[in-house]
Parts: sequence; structure tokens; C-alpha cells
Amino acid sequence: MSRPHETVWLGRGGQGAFTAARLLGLSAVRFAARQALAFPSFGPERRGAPVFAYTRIADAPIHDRSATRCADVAVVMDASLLSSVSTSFLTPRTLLIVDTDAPLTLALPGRHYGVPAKRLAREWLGSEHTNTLLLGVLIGLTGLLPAEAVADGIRAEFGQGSRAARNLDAFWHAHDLGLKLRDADPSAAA
Amino acid sequence: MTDTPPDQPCQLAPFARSRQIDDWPPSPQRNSGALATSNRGWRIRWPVLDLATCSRCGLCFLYCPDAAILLSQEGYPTVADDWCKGCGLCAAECPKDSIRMGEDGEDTQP
Amino acid sequence: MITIKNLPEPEYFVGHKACGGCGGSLVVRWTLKVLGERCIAVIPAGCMSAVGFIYPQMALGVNAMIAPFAATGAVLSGVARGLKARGIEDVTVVGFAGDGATADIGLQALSGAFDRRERMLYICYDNEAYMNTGIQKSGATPFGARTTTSPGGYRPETDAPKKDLIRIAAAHGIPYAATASVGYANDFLKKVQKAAQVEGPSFLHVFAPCPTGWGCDADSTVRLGKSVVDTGLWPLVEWENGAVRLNRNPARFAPLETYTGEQARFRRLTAADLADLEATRDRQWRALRAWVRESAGM
Amino acid sequence: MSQLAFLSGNEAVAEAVRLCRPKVVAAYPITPQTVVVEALAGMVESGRLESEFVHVESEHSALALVMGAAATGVRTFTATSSQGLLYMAECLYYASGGRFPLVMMNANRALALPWNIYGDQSDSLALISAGWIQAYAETAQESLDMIIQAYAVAEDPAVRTPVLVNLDGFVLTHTYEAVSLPEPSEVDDFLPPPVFPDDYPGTFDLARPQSLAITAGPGDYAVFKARQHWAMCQAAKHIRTTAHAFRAAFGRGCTGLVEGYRSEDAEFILITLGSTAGTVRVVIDELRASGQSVGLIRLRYLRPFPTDELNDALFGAERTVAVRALGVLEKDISFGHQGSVALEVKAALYDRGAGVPVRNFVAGLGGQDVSRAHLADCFTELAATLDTAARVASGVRFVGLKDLVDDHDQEPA
Repeated sequence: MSRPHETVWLGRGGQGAFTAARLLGLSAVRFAARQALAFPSFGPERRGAPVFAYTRIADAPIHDRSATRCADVAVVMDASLLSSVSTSFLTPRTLLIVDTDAPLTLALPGRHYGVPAKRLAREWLGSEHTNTLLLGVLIGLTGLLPAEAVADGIRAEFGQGSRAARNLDAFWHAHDLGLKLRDADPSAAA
Repeated sequence: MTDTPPDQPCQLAPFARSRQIDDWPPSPQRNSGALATSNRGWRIRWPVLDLATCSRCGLCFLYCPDAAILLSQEGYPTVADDWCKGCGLCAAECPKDSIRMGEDGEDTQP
Repeated sequence: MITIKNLPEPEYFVGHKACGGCGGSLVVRWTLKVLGERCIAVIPAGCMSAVGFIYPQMALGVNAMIAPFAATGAVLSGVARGLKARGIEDVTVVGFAGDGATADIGLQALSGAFDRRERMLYICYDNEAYMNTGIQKSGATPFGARTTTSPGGYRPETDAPKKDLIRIAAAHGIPYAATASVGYANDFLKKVQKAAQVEGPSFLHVFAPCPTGWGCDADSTVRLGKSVVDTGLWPLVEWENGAVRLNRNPARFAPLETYTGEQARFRRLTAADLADLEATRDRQWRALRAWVRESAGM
Repeated sequence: MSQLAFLSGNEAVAEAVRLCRPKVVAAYPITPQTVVVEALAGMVESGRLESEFVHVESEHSALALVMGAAATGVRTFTATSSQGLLYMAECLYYASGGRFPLVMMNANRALALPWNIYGDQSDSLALISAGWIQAYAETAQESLDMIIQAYAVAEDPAVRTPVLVNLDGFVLTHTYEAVSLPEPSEVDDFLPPPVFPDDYPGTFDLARPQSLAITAGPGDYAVFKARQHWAMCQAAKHIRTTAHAFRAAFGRGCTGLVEGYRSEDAEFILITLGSTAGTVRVVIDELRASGQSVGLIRLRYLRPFPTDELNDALFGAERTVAVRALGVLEKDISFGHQGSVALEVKAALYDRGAGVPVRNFVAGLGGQDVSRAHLADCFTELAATLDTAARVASGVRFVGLKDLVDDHDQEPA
């Protein structure tokens, strides 16, 4: 049997880590005919506090409801968190996508990809919400789901207004960025 | 079923204790106003009425906590044997002293 | 207007097993006569539920149910909302709860129901202690009254009077709240009718003597219901949409002994206690009159 | 037709409630149930649900309120969790004794102290004797399906027993997954109308006044209680027929009070309930791949307790292999004895299961993660149970305690 694909999202309360996890799962279930679980780190929500969120994707129904121990992909929305939280889910195979403006020098397992997500979000979205953008990078880099399925997911989540349009725009830009990262490192494909 | 309602609410209705399990209603519920036992045995005294001095003010009827004073068409009181507990409120509140508390079983309208 | 002269004939509370001379049962009987058969009564654990619903004998002639002790307000809410959902508008929802079920354990649920502006009439029949369990002190037990859990007479650290339920009700801003006494029947009947007509919650706090618990004669219920008002220990007050009215506002009160003297529960009161009680009464009346003036915008 | 949605367990419950159209909803928030009442509030505000939505001041009032509403003959809903469930404990007995056909959702959560908002099953198991049918969902889909079926069962005039639908706090209430959402018309066809017929027993009647929730003395009380018990026992049949009807109408769902997974030919079986069963399935597949004879039986209902179904599953004629050892895995401990579910299971096996060792694994207390490794350990220990020394040890095994403390996971000597 094949193991489900596990994505871990790490951000701060209010940054939209769980929305990203849920959007990825929603896109998989509703628009890619896949199975998915999406769940937050359980407990009270506190703005600013570290937040984990998880998306588990597979072709068959997913029964495993235990915590994620090995991440295939980890998306870090705030690099400063990496020094203060447990990252035991990182393995040498984990693709670690980190929002950063500076070159990445992390003493952590996995293959590391730095993306200036906040800067790009200000440019493309006019806000600092990086979740749809990082979703685009993830899909471009891994090809985990068809990009059009995630675009449909974003449309389902944000509706038809200008917010949806801006998020879609950011997603596609970021998707291209992810593709470029993948071209530079073909082994990243899921 | 023992659940059959009496014709009038709050009238004394004969009630035989259930013998079959199905005679009990399925849940703690019952028709309202379904009464079985009299309160007759509660009293030692009960009201004896002097209708000659009665002004038909109706205060005895008003103040009876047990609805045991009934008023006739003309407004004169009678005592409901099954409900009177002999508390004496009617006698105490009668403005004409037309009610005294006599022995239980004494004629209420001598 | 229903008065003692034209009290409706049908009886809806007959054959109950309350003690002889019970003031609480008089409150239920009168109220149901006013409300008539299109009414649903909710009665929490306490004397009236213990004496009115003993299977297979049901003493209430209207729809009724027993509520959990702490939940009269909540069950009343549920009944009111259920009726509303069914589009039934002409049924009065009435609660009959004792002072313990109102001032103590049920205060939270009552406050919630007031806050939600439920369409209900809540009647507290106040016999000033937990009578169904055998005369234990409640939040409505007055200073100096002996109960089985305050054997020397209720003496709190201060001379605080019993919980002021009418002010608590009024503080919720409900449309109608009033006090009444079984000693003043017309006043009571008028208030029930008013309360039943109100859109939203209404509250009646009714003085209802308990001969068994108070150690007085069974025929003293109405007499005590009068003397408690005449001595000023039980003001008759009406709160209507923010306006407060004193239904009786005597310049002088009857001597306290005319009320306390008849009851064994007050037997231990000393002259000094009576003076305290009088002082507390006078202070309450000053506050009450100030409340009236304040509500009138003076 | 039905649509595919991506919902959390809480949202699935709220959608199910919307489809069942209760007339009165009482709401009081408590983590991790809160999302349910928030979602229902939103539905009432947007007009998707036509209901009296009542903000109450406590859980005690919430349950008392829906009882009052049910007495007027309408369908109701409320939800709670943990301390809230215990706070309304008095009303649970009231509602079941009064035979009010209520449906309530409970987000299974640990009990204080220590204060803890995370999932375990101590709350509902503490109230197993409260006279409520108790259902435990494994997935969000099953949560939705159980709520709909719960109304059909509770309101059946032969049952008239309230139903508590339990979802593991967070692990199920807060996890999003694929849920097939029926159309309102499909649920309307499946359920009776949300306003009960005039002659529905145990409700007010304006033409013929009723006294409800009455007093009964020593001469009558026992009869009411016996009838309540019999109604609950009868409910098992109605749960099964309702599940069959649901399967016929919606094409999915278990039809029994227990569900087996690779258990017919398993020598070592874990019995569990709720969402943990999912992870157990995965571990069973892994162990089976390495040749181990392991299986799962999931208890979907704890009241009425499925004694016959459980025994048939463990010792029935359809089995190809005899059971050698059983483990009961639960998120609960009855202090000074064992887990409540283990005690239930052992009592149920008393006649037919004599001689089969039963081990009690307590896992997941206060939100502790139950990992695949923990579950594999349980099966390993079951096999070890066969040696005589382990067989007589009847103590509780706290799974995963070694992860938390260095020295031991057993009672100090």
C-alpha cells in the first residue's frame, strides 16, 4: 500500500497556515478526485503563536488519524519559527519551502527552497497573506495536484470577487516560480 | 389503559392499581386532572356552615387552597367532602363568622 | 378584569397533596383560574411538583411538566420557543417556582430567560425556606427566622435582608415585574392578568405562607399575607417598563409583632432583634421610595 | 443529488442538523464543540435553517430548554463537550427518563483536573448509564450520517430515547475530509416531519391536557425504569433497521452496532471506538503484510450495548480462525479499576468468551497522540498475553507512557 503524501504548514496564528492546509485538501478532494485530510495543530488559537497545519493526500480513503511524523513537504511561513519549535517531522527527503528574502542556510534535514513570499505577496496581492502564493510554489515544485485543481479550490474558497482574482493571480505567478525551482532540481517532483 | 382521561378535569376518578405492565404509560406522563384518591382522611375538623347568616361574599370559596368550597347558583357555599383538608382558612376569613370548624363528619349544613 | 367577585368557576388545581392551609397552592389555584386552560405550566422540583404530579394522580387540569430544580427558566424558554416554532400564539407559558428554585439554584436560568426576553410568566411563590425538604434556609429566608439549618434564627454576618428578587428582575429590564401577597387577592389577580398580557418575560414574587414550616396555624395563611404587608415587611411593588409604583404606601406600619408573634419561627426574636428588623425595614422603604422617585425622573 | 464537500467533523454535524430541520436549537459554546453552534447560528441567520436559535446561559439550561421544546412536539438539537456534558448530567437522566426524543452531539474531550481541552472519551463514558443511546463516529461522513439516523431512531414511537452522537474532540471535530452532503429533499424523504403528530406520546396536548415528567413513588418508579430499559434494548433493532434504510437511500454506511475489519480470520483483535479505529485499520494492513493475524472490531454504539453482535463477531459460525486474545483500546480510565469500555466488553463476553484473555489499553488521554507504533505495540503485547504470566496480569496498560516518562508505564510496585 502507498503511504499518503504529508504536507506540514508552519506559520503564526493569523498568517493563514490552516487555510492553506485546508485549501490544498479541498482542491484534492473536490477537483482532483483524490482523498485528503486537513487538520490544524489542535488547541486554542492564539494570534501570533506558532501554528502547525497538516494536509494528508492519497488516492485511497485515508484512515490514519495520528499526528504527522514524517513530512514530504514542509512550508514555513515565518522562518523565525524554525529556531523555536520542534521540527522532528523533517527528514532528509522533506522538501522545505521557507519564506525568506535572504539566502537559506539552515542546519535542518531536507532540501531547502527559499522564496521571498511576503515581498511577492505585497507586490502581487497587495497584502502579506502568503498562503495561496506558497500553495502555488508547492504545486509548481512538486506537481502534487494538477494546478488547475488548486485554482478551482481557490475559486471555491474565495468566490468570484476581486479577492479571488488577486489570489488566483498570485497562485499562478507562484506556480511558475515553483516550476522554475523544480527545473533547477528535478528530483523535487512528488 | 389507565391513561383514559376523566370527563371533567380535576374530578375524582376511580383508579384501580395496574396489574399488567402495559397498564403503565410508556413514559412518566399522564392525562392532567386525573385523580384517584380523596384527601378526606387528612382532616380532623371540617367547616360547618350557617347559611342563615351567610352574606354570599364568596371569600370562603376564594381562599380555599384545595378548591374544596363550591358555590351554588345562588352563591351559597358547600363543602367538597373529597378535597377538604380541614385547614380552617374559610372559617378564619369568613367576615360574618358563618363558618365554624366542627368535627369531621358533622353535618356541614345543619 | 377578574377580581375576587367574578373569579372564574373552573378549577385547575384540585386534589393536590399540599399541607392544609398551603399558601403556595393558593397561588397556583388562583393563577390558573385567571389564565384558563390554554396554558402550559412548568414547575421545578419543590412542593408544588411534589404534591401535584404523583403518578397516577395528576392534580393540574392544564398541560404541565416538572422541570429540573435549577432549570425553570430554561424549560419555560423551551416551551415558549417550541410553541412559537409551531405558530401557537394564544397559550400562556407559566412557571411556578419556590423561593429556593428562584433565588438560589434557579437564578442563573431565570436570568438567562429574562435576558432573552422569552414570552413567559414566572411566578415565585415565596415561603421563605426550602419547605419540601423540611424547612432549610434559602436566599429568601428573612432575618431572624428559624429554619432547620439555621436553628437559632437566620443571622447572617450583617443584617442584610433577604434577596431582593424584584430589583434583580427589574435590573434585567424586563417589561413587567411585581410583588404580591396571598393576603391581597385582588391585587394579586390584577397583577397576574397584567403579567400574562405582557410581550416578553414577566415576573411575580408572591408571598405565600407555609403553616407547616413557619409554625403557625393552618388558618393563618391569609391573615399573615395581610399582616406582612401591613407591617411593611412585604412591600407591594410594581415595575412596568421602567416605572416603579408602590401599590400600598402607608404612612405608618402596623407593629411587627402582629406579624411575627403568630409564628414559631420568630419565637427567639429579642426586642433588640425586632428593633434591627424594624430598622432594616425602614431602610428598605427609604430605598424603595427613592427608587420610585428615580424611576419617575425626579 | 448529493454534493461532495470538504468539511470538518463539526461542520458535517452542523450540515446534518440543517438537513434534519430541528425547530429549536439551544446553543452554548465549549471547545471543541463551538464550531457546531457557530455554524448553525450562521445557517439560521442566512435563512438556510428555519429554527428558533436560543442562546442559553449554561449547558444545564441548554438541555433543559430542548426538553421543554420537545414537550411541545418539535424536533430539537443541542451540542456539548466534556465539562459541559457533566454540567448537564442531571438533565441527561431527566431527558431519558422523560423519554424525550432528543439528539445531542458531544465532542469527546478530557475532564479536568488537570484542565485539558483536548480529546478523550472520559466525558461520555462517565455518563454511559444516563439512559441515552450512545453512538461513536469514526469519520466526518459517519458523523453526518449518524446525526440523521439518530433522529429517526430517537423519534421512533417505540424507542423515544435520546441519542448522544460522539465525535472525538479535535481529531474528528477539527479534521477536514471529504463528506458527501445529501440534498434536503433526500433527508426529508428519510425522516418524519420535524413537528411531531398531535398524538405523539409524551407531548403537551391542548385538547387533552397532559402532565409530563411526573413524580412516581416506590410502587411505580421501578416500572417506569424497567420500561425505559426495555425501550433502550429494543432500540438496537431500530438502529439496525434505520441503518439499512439509510444504506438503501444513500448508498453508504455500516448497518450494525459493531463493525469488523479483517477480523473474521484474525487471532488477535483490538476492540476500539471512535476515530482511533481508522489508525488501527492502517496498522492492521501493515501487520497483515508482515504475516500477522490481526483484526479490528469497532464499537459504533455503546448503548444499547451490542452484546450479541460482539459475541457473534468474535465467536460466531462465520469465523475461520479462533480468537486467541483481545485488546480493548480506549481513551478513558475508570480510576481504581479499568477502562469503562474494557469493563463493558468483559461483561458482554462473560458467557461465550470465557478463557479468552482480554487486555485493556488506555491511550489518547487528554489529546495524547495515538501513533501507528503505539498500536503495533498493542498487538505485540496481545500476542505476549498468551504466556501464562501476562495472562493473569489484569492491570491497565497506559499506551505510550514510555514516550512521556523515562521509568515505566505500569503501576509502581
